[in-house]
Formats: sequence, C-alpha cells, structure tokens
Amino acid sequence: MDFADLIQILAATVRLSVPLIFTALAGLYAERSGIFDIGLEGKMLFAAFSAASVATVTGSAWLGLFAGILTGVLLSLLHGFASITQRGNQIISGVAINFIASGLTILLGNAWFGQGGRTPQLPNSARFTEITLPFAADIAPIPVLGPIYSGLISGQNILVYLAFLAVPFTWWVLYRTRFGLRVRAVGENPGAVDTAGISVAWLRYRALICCGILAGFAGTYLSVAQSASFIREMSAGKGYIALAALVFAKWKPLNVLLTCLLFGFLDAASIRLQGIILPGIGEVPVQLIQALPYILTVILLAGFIGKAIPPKAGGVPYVKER
Amino acid sequence: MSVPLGTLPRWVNFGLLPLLNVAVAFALSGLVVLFIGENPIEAVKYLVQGALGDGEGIAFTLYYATNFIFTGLAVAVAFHGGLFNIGGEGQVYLGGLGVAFGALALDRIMPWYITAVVATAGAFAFGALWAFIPAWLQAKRGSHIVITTIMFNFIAAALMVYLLVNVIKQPGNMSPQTRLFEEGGQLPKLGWLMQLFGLDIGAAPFNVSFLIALIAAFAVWLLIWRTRFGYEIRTMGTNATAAVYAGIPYVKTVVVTMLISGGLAGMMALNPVMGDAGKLQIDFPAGAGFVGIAVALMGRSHPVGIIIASILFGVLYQGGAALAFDMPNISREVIILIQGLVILFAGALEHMFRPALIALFAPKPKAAAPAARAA
Amino acid sequence: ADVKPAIVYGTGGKFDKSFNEAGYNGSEKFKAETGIDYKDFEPQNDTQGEQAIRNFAKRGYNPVVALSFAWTDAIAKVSKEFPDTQFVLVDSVVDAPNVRSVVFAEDEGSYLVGVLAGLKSESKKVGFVGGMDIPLIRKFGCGYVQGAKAAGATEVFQNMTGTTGAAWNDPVRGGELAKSQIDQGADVIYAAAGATGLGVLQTAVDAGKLGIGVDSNQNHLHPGKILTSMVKRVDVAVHNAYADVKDGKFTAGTQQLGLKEGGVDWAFDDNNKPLVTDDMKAAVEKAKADIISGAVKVHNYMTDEKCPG
Amino acid sequence: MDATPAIELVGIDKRFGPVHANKNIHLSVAKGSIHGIIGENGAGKSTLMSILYGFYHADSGQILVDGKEIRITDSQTAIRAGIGMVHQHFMLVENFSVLENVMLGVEGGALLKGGETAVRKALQQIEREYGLDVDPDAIIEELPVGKQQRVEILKALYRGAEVLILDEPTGVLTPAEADHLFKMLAQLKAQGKTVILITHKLREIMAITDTVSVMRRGEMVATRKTAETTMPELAELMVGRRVLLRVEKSESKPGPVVLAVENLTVKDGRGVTMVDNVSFEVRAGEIVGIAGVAGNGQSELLEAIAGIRKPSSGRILLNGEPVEHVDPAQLRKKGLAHVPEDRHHMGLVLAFEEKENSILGYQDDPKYLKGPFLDIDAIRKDAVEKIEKYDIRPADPRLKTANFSGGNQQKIVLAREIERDPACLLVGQPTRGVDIGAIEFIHKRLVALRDQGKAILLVSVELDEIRSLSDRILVMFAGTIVGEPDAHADEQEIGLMMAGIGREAAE
Ligand SMILES: Nc1ncnc2c1ncn2[C@@H]1O[C@H](COP(=O)(O)OP(=O)(O)OP(=O)(O)O)[C@@H](O)[C@H]1O
Ligand SMILES: Nc1ncnc2c1ncn2[C@@H]1O[C@H](COP(=O)(O)OP(=O)(O)OP(=O)(O)O)[C@@H](O)[C@H]1O
Ligand SMILES: [Mg+2]
Ligand SMILES: [Mg+2]
Repeated sequence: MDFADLIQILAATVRLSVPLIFTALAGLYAERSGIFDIGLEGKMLFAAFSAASVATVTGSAWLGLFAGILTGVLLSLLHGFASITQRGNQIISGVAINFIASGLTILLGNAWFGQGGRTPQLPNSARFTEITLPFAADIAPIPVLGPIYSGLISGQNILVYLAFLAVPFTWWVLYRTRFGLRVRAVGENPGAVDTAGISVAWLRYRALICCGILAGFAGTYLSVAQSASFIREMSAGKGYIALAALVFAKWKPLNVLLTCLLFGFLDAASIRLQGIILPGIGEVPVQLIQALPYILTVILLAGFIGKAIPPKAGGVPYVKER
Repeated sequence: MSVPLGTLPRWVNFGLLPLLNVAVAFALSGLVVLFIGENPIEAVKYLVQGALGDGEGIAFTLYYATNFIFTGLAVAVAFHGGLFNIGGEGQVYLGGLGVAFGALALDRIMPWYITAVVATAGAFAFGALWAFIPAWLQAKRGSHIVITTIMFNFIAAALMVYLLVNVIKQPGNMSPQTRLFEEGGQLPKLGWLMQLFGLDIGAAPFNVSFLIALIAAFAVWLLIWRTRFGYEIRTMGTNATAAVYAGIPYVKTVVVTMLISGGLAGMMALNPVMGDAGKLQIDFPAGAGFVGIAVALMGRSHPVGIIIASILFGVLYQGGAALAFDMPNISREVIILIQGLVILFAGALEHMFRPALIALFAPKPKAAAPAARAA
Repeated sequence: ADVKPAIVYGTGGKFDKSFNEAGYNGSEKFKAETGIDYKDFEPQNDTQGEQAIRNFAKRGYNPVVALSFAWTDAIAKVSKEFPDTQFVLVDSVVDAPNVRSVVFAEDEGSYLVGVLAGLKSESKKVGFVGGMDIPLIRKFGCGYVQGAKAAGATEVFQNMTGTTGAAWNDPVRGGELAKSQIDQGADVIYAAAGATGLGVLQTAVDAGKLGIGVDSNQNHLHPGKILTSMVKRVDVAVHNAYADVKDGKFTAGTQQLGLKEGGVDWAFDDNNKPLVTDDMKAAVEKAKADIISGAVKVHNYMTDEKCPG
Repeated sequence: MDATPAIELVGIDKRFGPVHANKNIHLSVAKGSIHGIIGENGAGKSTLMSILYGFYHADSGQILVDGKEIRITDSQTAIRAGIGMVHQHFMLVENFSVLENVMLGVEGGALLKGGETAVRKALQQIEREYGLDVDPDAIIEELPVGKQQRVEILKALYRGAEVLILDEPTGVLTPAEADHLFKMLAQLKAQGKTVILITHKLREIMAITDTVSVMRRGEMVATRKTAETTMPELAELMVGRRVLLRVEKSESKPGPVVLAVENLTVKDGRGVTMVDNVSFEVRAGEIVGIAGVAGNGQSELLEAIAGIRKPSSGRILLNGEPVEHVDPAQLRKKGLAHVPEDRHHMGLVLAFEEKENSILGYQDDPKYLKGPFLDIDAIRKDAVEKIEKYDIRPADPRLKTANFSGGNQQKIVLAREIERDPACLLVGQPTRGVDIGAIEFIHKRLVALRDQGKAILLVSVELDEIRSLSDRILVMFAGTIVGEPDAHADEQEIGLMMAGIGREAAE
C-alpha cells in the first residue's frame, strides 16, 4: 500500500466517521446528563428523512439541515418527556423511538413522494457538496503535505468540518462553561444539582436538546451531504455503533473523536479489503470483513477497556419521593 | 408530582392500565392514518376483518403470535434477571440453523415428531449459544449487555448469510436457502384444532409450534415463580445486592438466564422454518426478535400477559397485511409505527395514566396502610 | 378471456427504482392501454408473500404475477391449489401446467454493458458494485466481467454491498465502494444493487467518472454521465402476461428471455448518445449479434457457481 | 435577640404515599439561636427541614422567613432567602473537586473562568474565619467523610446562609471533630446567624442548643428551652413512654472460639484499604461488639466475614476450620448467619412477598424444595411460624415486603437468620430505623441467642447499643482495631478510641 492509498483510506475514514462523531457527541450530552439514549439511531434516521424532504421541497440544503435539527430536537423532547417527566425506562423509550422513526419515515415518505419511502434524488444545488480549500490544487504536488492537504483536508463538505469542530467545542462546553459543569454534575448526582437550586428536569431537557441538535446534524449529513436522498433505514445501525463508541470513549469528547475515527477506519478498511486474498488462508469471506466493526466493538468492549464506568446517575430517573 | 407505589387493584394494574396505554397508541396511529388521507375506521375494519374475520385469518394471526410468544418469553426471562436482551433477532436467526440441521439430517428417515424433538433441541442450543458470549461478557467483564447483544444481531446476520451462501445452500438453487425439508421435517398444521371451533384453517401455516409455544410459556411460568433458580433470577433482577448477600452466584445466574433466554428465542425458528417455509432462508426472523421486546413489556413479563400481547401483535401483523392489501396507500410500515407507539405508551410511558387511575380506583391512604404497627 | 390482473412484488418493495418498479411500470402500461385496473401487494415477509398470492387466486384474480425468485415455493404450492388460475413467476422456474416462468439472461445483458465499459474506459479498469451478495447478483457481475475483459479491460473490481436485505438500501456504502474502486483507478462503474445503486451512480458522477444503471433504464438519472443501463424487461414480461390472458393466448412453461428475445438489452438514448461513439456502438451491437448467433458464449454463473477469469 | 423569629413554620403537612411524614407541624426558630430538633428515626425531621429548604414540597402549610411568608418552590428560593442546609446524605458530586462542588449553582456567569477565581478567594476567607481548611482542588471521593461534611458547610456559607440547617452532622464525626463543629456553630451564633441542628443524641442537644423541639411519628410533640429540660424528659418525649435504658442480661459464659479472623485486609472498589490487618475471635456464648464512627471499616469487615466482599489477604476460621471458598452460600452452610446493616438494599427484596423473603439466602435448603421446584406449602408454613414467633405484623406471608414498617421488616430478617439456629451470627445495625418497642424485642432475642451458646458479632454505630449488648467491645478506627476497652468502660473512654486516640495517649 503506498502513500496515496493511505490518503484515500484516511479520506474515506473521515467521511465515514462524521455521522458517528455527531451521533456519539449527541449521546455524550444525553448520557453525561444521566439520560441513556439508545434512540440515537431513530433520531438520526428521522432527521435524515426530514432534512432530505425539506431540501427536496425547498431546494435548500440549509433549510434541510434546519428541519433535521428540529426533528432531532423534537424526538429528544419526546424522550425527555418519557424519561424525565414521566420517569419511564430510558432504554424502552429509546427503543420505541427507533421503531417509530423506522415506521413513520417510510409511511410519510411514501405518502408524500410515492417512492416507497425514498425521497427524490437531490440536485447538487440542494446538497452540501465538497468544498475545495484555497490552494488545494497548488499544494497537491508537494510530497506528503500536498496529498494530505488536498486529498484529506480539502474537498470535504461543510458538515465534515463542523463535525470536527464540534469535538473541541463540546469539550469546551463541558469543562469550561456553567452549563457543562451542571450537566456533568447532574449525571453524577442529581441531588447535588437539585439542592443547589437548579432544576434537574430542565437541565436534563436542555442536555437532550443539545443531543437532538447533534443528531439532526448526523441525519442531515447522511441524506443531504453524504448521499443525495433519504433511503429507508439508511442509518443502518450507525446509531448503535456511535453508542458503542461513546462507551469505548468513556464519555469523553476527545476520546469520542478518536474512537469514531477508529470505527470509521475499520469501516473504510472493510470496504477496501473486500475480496483480498490472505496468503495461506485464501479469500477472506466478505461477510467476515463486514462484520468486523461489530466484532471489534465487542472485543474492545470486553478486552481493552474493561468496565467503562458510566455517569453514576445514568439510566435511573430522578425520583425524590418514592 | 409523586408517583406512589402501586396500590391499585390488580385488575386495574394488569388489565385496565395496559389496555388504556394500548388504546392511546392505537388512537395516535389512527391520527397518522387520517393524516395520510385514509379513513381510520375503515382501516380498523379491514384490520380486524383480516385478522379475525374467518378461520384462515385467525389461524394466520395465531401463526404470527407463535413467533412473538417465543421471543416475548425470551425477553421476559432476561428481564426478570434484570438483563435487557436486545439480541433476540440474532438468536432467532441462529436458532434457525439448529432447526435446519435437525430437519436436514432426519427428514428423510424419521417421522416429524422425532425430527421436531431434535430440531427443538438444536434451535434452543444455537439460540443459547448466541446469547452466551454477551452473557459471559456482561457477567465477567461488565460489558453492557444491551450493546453486545445489538452487536451480535449484526454479527449473526453476517454469519448466517455466509453460511447460507457458501456452506449450506442447496446447489443449483438461485436463492440462498436450504433444500425443502421433506415430510419428516415439517411440522403438521393444526387444522384439527381449528376444526374443534368450527373454523377452517385454510392455507394458513398455523402449526404444532403454537402448542410448543404454549408449553414453553407454562414452563417459563414454572421456572420463574416455582423453581429455586427462578427465585434466584428474580432476586438478581430486583435487588442485585440482596442476590450477592443471598449467595446467588452472579456469573452463573447471568449466564444461565441468558442461555434460557437465547434458547427460547432460538426456538422461535421452529415456526417459520419447520412449520411454514420448510426451508431455512435468509432474513426469516423478519424483526420478530424486536417485537418480542414490545410483547414482553406489554405482557408485564408474565407468560399469560405475553400470550395475550402476542395475539394482539399477531392481529396487528395479519390484520396489517390485510389492511395494506386493501388500502394501498397504507404501506406495511404502519405496523412498525404502531409497535413503536405501543412500546412507548405501554413501556416508557406506562405510568402516565397511573395518577389519574389512582385517584379513581385506589383505596384511600388510611385504609391502605397496614393496620398493625410494630410490636 | 376474463382478465383480472394482480401482482405481488418482491420484499424489496414496489418503488425500488429497478426490478420491482419495472413490474409496476408494466402493470401501469397495461392499465393505460386497456383501462383494466390491476391489484398489487407489497409483502412484508415471505409468509405474507405466499398469503397474498393465495388471496389473489382465491378472490378470482387472473393472472397472478409473482415478482422475485423468493416466491418460487409459494407459486409451486398455490398453483396446485388453484389449477384454473394462471400464474406468472419472474426470475425463477416452477414446472406446472398453469405457471409461466420468466427468467432473464442477465449475464448476456451484463456482458454487453461490460463490453461498452471496457471500450470506454481509459484506465482499462472498471468496477462492479452489487447489492446483496446472492448468486443472482454474482450472475450479473460475472457477465459484466466477461464482457469488459473481452473489450480489453485489464482489471474489473467487484464488490458486494452487504450480506443482508439492507444491502439493497445502503447508498452510502455503495458510494464508498464506488469511491474505493475509483481510487484504485476504475473509471466506469456498473451498479446492480437496487437503491444502493443510486449512491454508486451519484459517487461516480460526482467524481467525474461514468456509471452504468441496471434493470430499468437509468440513463436519465444523470444525463450525459451514465454510460448506459442494463435493462431487464420485467415490465414487458408483466405486461405480456396480462395481455396474453386477456387475449386468450396465455401459455405455461418457461420463457428464457435473453438478448435474442429482447428480454435484456443495453440502453441507448439521447441521454447517453454523446458518450457512445459509433465505433463503440458497432462493437456492442456486434457482441450482441454474436451472442444471439451463438458465436460468443457467455458463461452463466448460476450453472456452476463459478466465474471464469 | 430579635423578636421576629428567623423561621416560622405553620401547619406543615406532608405525605409520601401512605406515609404521613409530617402532621400539621408548627415551629418557630428564634433569630441568632441554635435550635435543636430531636426524634427517633423516621420521625420526620429530615422531611420537615427538606421542606424548609425547598427540596420537598409540603402538601399544605406556610413558611415565614423573618416574619414574611414566602413560597419556597425550590432550593433556589430557599438559598435566596438565606437558608442553607447540610443534608444527612451529602449532596456532593463525588468525582468533582471541592471547588467545583462549591461553585455548582453559583458559578457567577456563563463561563467558569471568572467564577473560579472568585470562589477560590471567598473559600480562603471562609476557611480562615471558621478554621475549615480543605484543599479546594481535592476530589471529593478521596476525602474522608468528616472533610466531605466541611465541604457541605462551605457550600452553605459561600451561598450566604443566614439560617444553617444541619441534619445529623455528628453521625459521621469523631467526638473531636464534633467538638470542632460545635465551636464553629457557636461562632456562627455569635455572628447573629441561626442554626437548626437535627440529631438524636441528647447529649449534644444539652451541650449546645438554646431551644429544642421534639418530633414523634410525624408530629411536633413539644418545644422546650434547653435550660429548662432534662435528658430523661426529652427521651420520654421522643419515644412516648419511659425508656428502658439497659438490657437485662446475665454474665456471659464464653465457650470455645467459633469465629476467628486472622490478619484480614479488605480493599474497596477503588483499591483503598478499608480493613487493615485485623485479627480477633468470637467465642460461643458471647456477644462481641464492634464500635466505631461510621465509615471506619466496620461495614467492610462485616461484609468480608459474610463472604460478600473478597478480602485481599487474611483468613477466616469457623469452628477452627479455615473457610476455603469465602462465599455467602458456603458460609451459611457452615452455620454462619448474617443480619446485614442495610435491610433495604441487602437483607430483603422489597418487591417480594414476605414468605419469599423468609427464605432469602436459604433458597437451596432442601426443606424448601421439591427437586428443583420451590415447595410453596413448606415455605408458607415456615413463614407463618416465624411471623407468630416474632410477632410480625401484619401477619400475612403473602403481603409485599415493602408494605411492612421498618421494624417489622427488620424482624423478618432477624427471624430468618436467627431461626436457622446458626453457630455464629453477624449482626449489623440491628435496630437502625426501628421503633423502641421493636428495639427491646430485638435486643432480647440477641441476648437469648447468646445464652443458647451462640457466637454473635455485633456492629453498630450506636454506642449505647454496643455498650448495653456486648460482652466484649472492639473499637475500630481507620480500618484497624485500635483497642478493646472494658465492657463497662465509660463512654468518654470509648469515644476517644473511636477518634483514634489510644488509651495511653488519652491518659
Ligand atoms: N423520599 C421519600 N419518599 C417516601 N417516603 C419517605 C421519603 N423520605 C422519607 N420518607 C418517609 O418519611 C418518614 C419520615 O422520614 P424522615 O427521613 O423525615 O425521618 P427522620 O426523622 O429524618 O429519620 P432519621 O433519623 O432516620 O433521619 C419515614 O417513614 C420515611 O420512610
Ligand atoms: N417505600 C415505601 N413504599 C411503600 N410503603 C411504605 C414505604 N415506606 C413505608 N411504607 C409504609 O408506611 C408505613 C410506615 O412506614 P415507616 O417505615 O415510617 O414505619 P415506622 O413508623 O417507622 O414503623 P417502625 O416503627 O416499624 O419503624 C409502613 O407500614 C409501610 O406500609
Ligand atoms: Mg433524617
Ligand atoms: Mg421506621
């Protein structure tokens, strides 16, 4: 494998890790505030649908993004209503959201566009397309740096850059702002937050809104940037992978970035490793390579990080009075 | 805004409340139907007619219900142990392998009831096997079982396709499936049972695995409430520290509970593979593993509740097909939506109507507090 | 005769932009021509498929068309129960007096588009992206490889999108697979992957390369950027089935629809005219003639599950 | 002193579902005074104060601060009204630093940066003033409980509390630390601040308060000037009748060693040594009491002996035989019974029926089984017998355990463990949260068991309980046994040991 191949794989890694980064960060806000969110998959899917639908109708990618975010936030509020206000089981609420998203997107899509739940193909004008950074072509011939700049850094769409910015931004919010301090506190001991005179419920709702916004970005990226229409079930398990990444990253923003890049890399590699012949073993079954990210997730969860300690108050509704 | 512990009469707690939750889920689905521009009343008519209108419809409903009883029981057993098994789908898939091995080996030389015993054992074993690793990792390494079972669903799909495409596919056949099982590998239909009620089974694949499901439900009831191991499962599920105190071995209990759970899921494969298609084919679980979650929730993890909830979902499936048949604008996904809403209202929002019901039905506080105080 | 047509789609769903949609189009065409309405159904799972076929038969529909090899066993069963109903099975074979089985020589059609790809490619490297990894899709790929190699391609990249039904609906992965092939030098990519193919074509076009569509004529999706499409005339098969019953000309038995019968073909229209030189066109037409005449034998993957070369 | 009371509560009423925690409470707290509130466990003290602090909402009643009625809807309102509270169960974020904990809720702006410096400065000021030194950058979970409590007090003071509520602050303190606390409270009072002190230790009340109110079963039964009342009067008010102060028991007749612990070391989940090389013996026919301030390793010691925690080194011998596999099931079979400290979290499954709890831990006893199946009839019969013998009320083996009162729940556990006729019984906090009648009953049972020649190891943070029950007393401090005072030693002496100050040093 030469350097150019490497750049290509890395570029694919970046593209494939973006939805994971957005989604895992979304989960980070929710779970740091003490709300488990297994419904990320559904939020991403529904956001992808809304974004593509609105982009189709209005011809504007930005309005699509807005719709995606709105959808993510609304579903988050539903999750919040169930798990904060009604103190329901958070995992069950998340599973429900996944079902609803998977049914309703196709149902509505079919009713509106009559294409079996697909939205019409978006023209490039209604998508987030690749942005070529200044001097990309000029620098390209320079060895090493050139390909990195022109092949990896330049030529991505705006949401990719936003995803990479969202990581330090989240770190900053979490560790440098009042809101972040409170979110971290409420995920550990809601009683401390409550007795400090802060509303636990409203704080968690706000964290979930952040979660919804990021899930909206993830969905929009899928349908309006990475591809050009909504397809049924297009989230294809990424929400779950992002969740695994979050656990693997021990709920820390910078770790999230690294983990998502790792998973993105595995995915990229699995795409490129198809049909390769390993000496002595023969052709590696394509199914094995495709299952590799899942297998690795299990191995990583089991082996390298051992017990990841989640936010202490995570998953349990805050009940003051029995 | 307190949600006091239940002091509701049993019939409200286990009857009215779930019914109310489901009713709301349906009402909302009705709104969606309306939004799409169809008449919800008509829709309900088609749905009920299709599912319960004649013998064949009923038999189909029960056929689907059979699947959900198995997966619902699987989820429930794990639930009792405080474990959330989302891996039913993958366990069912692997269970199919066990059924297929049994049927392919014996269908030409044995009567169906011998084959069925072997296939059931195989289904249970393979389903259990697929639950084993997540269980072991949870017990030993603390890897979150929700995540590992989800991962194992994906891995199961890949593995099964590999096996079906490359290993056990019937040569010369276009689709990745095994050869058709012969008579000794097919479960008999339950026409006679329908006959007892004066109904005609028609062409519905309603078969003996329904009875096996009922037996399994009874066995689960026995296990959970009447055996020592069930007692240990429940202790672990409701109070983990008390379980440690009581000397209940955590690793063993988690693993065995999940083996039973996975095995029950695996047994579901009997119904579609040996009872209907007579072959192992790709994607045969078709989401039944996930429906099991909804069923267990609605049935409050009690076998009787699960049977009732399974029949309800059977009605939804069969009726939903009839609905999509007659109302082309409503695609089959409406069923997934209704499932989601049922899970939401019967599961996550199960307490929403409780305060109102308590106001209506609960005995007044004074009467509720046990009269006697400590000596 | 009495015609009351009904059609049961494959589990991929009615609007998959390719196979099932072609069946839908054929039905619509028949309806437009004759004013006779038809009934259709999208089954959610295999059990429902059989159920729907039986339902249609019971309610007196005739003919009952079943799209997809997945209904093979169902048709075998139901056709026995309703000997007076005519059944049509697409993509698979059932031997019964009231069943017409329609199978296509996708290998032949794929061979043709392979030839065109091989000729058009500057790098002499071309790609194939399949949907779900099943023998039928390998049959597409195998025909394509043979054609491309015959036309001078030195390398044909082949990838499958996935191992489950989701592989038909994963344009992102399809796009990445295409991208990886492009990175390795491919400049023409053939997608036989249902809706996943849309992502393949999009990626190829975005990268300034050429795509090849499948099943329906997809040239119009990106005018001037799709080299051609391998059309599989499911629409014609469906339409003919209805019409034959209507005209009392229905025949049972297997219909092998290859190039000769016009069952498969390459698409040439205004959208891709600028891309195809006269020489290329001539070469493709010659290959077509050779196959029809038997001078060129396209190996069918399904016969031995192997692909030469 | 000002004439308008700092705090006035009028007709406060509060129910938790079936529990009537506060019944029509009236209370007036004078400005600049220290006001004690006493009452047994579950009397409703914490509930009342939490209502004042806005943590719970009263079902009815009014709150007046400085003579003005205010509606305290949440803790923010209370804080703004100058009320601060140190909760019985600390409200700290354990993986945060002291600084972050103090800042929470008063960050002083959307960004932390500015606030941080301000808090740091203010903390230094407060620390100096009250002698409350704590490293602002220390992580809470690494601090000992006494320090953690200081953080809670710092929090309240930093938020400008004029009225400071302390809910049982001394339970986690050594006598010396408690003294320090009381000095600080006196200082606060001198500055004109008001203090409300909850405790059930009468001595503390007599030592420091100006006024004292007594609660019993959710009611405010009396308020007295401290100077005008006596300990016996308060005790009687608290429990509603004369209190039996000593347990009637004969001299012990110790037999052979039943339980021996040798060089036991136990670490907690974080790897901190909680029990450090501890050795002792318990003989047949004696009660050995382990005294100590909560959190000094007694709980871990008890759990290690019961097989619940894995010791990192050392041996446990039962009847002279070393226990190979230290796990609860094995130990039970060898005749070790265990009444755990926390019945809700460990001793019972509250969601189970009474009869199901009566076999917890003994579910593998063939007596309760028919093959792999539970013998429901045998279990019910057994449960009914215990219910009668221990006067458990209501006498319904099918009732859900959560619906029994605390004392009756404790009796369910005791009946289960004692009726096994164990060779050795471990008992943790046997009367925590139990009313006085049940306390008497439980104490009598334990003594009777001893008199049958059983070995009993008792852990309790109630020094009175230890002193009245034990034949021998061991004092634990910081994970080690620091001494074995005479069973009749006075409280003072044991108290010093509990603070880690040896007998020699004390003299
Ligand atoms: N959050 C709650 N939900 C339900 N019941 C509660 C709650 N808090 C307290 N109770 C009940 O209210 C009653 C009074 O409890 P409270 O904590 O006020 O007592 P206390 O006097 O502080 O006792 P202790 O001395 O043990 O701290 C008890 O019966 C208790 O079980
Ligand atoms: N968490 C709870 N859930 C349901 N009911 C409860 C709960 N806690 C207490 N109760 C009910 O409230 C009643 C009073 O409980 P509490 O523990 O305050 O009793 P108590 O007065 O302290 O009794 P005891 O003197 O035995 O300790 C009990 O009889 C029980 O039925
Ligand atoms: Mg208290
Ligand atoms: Mg009590």
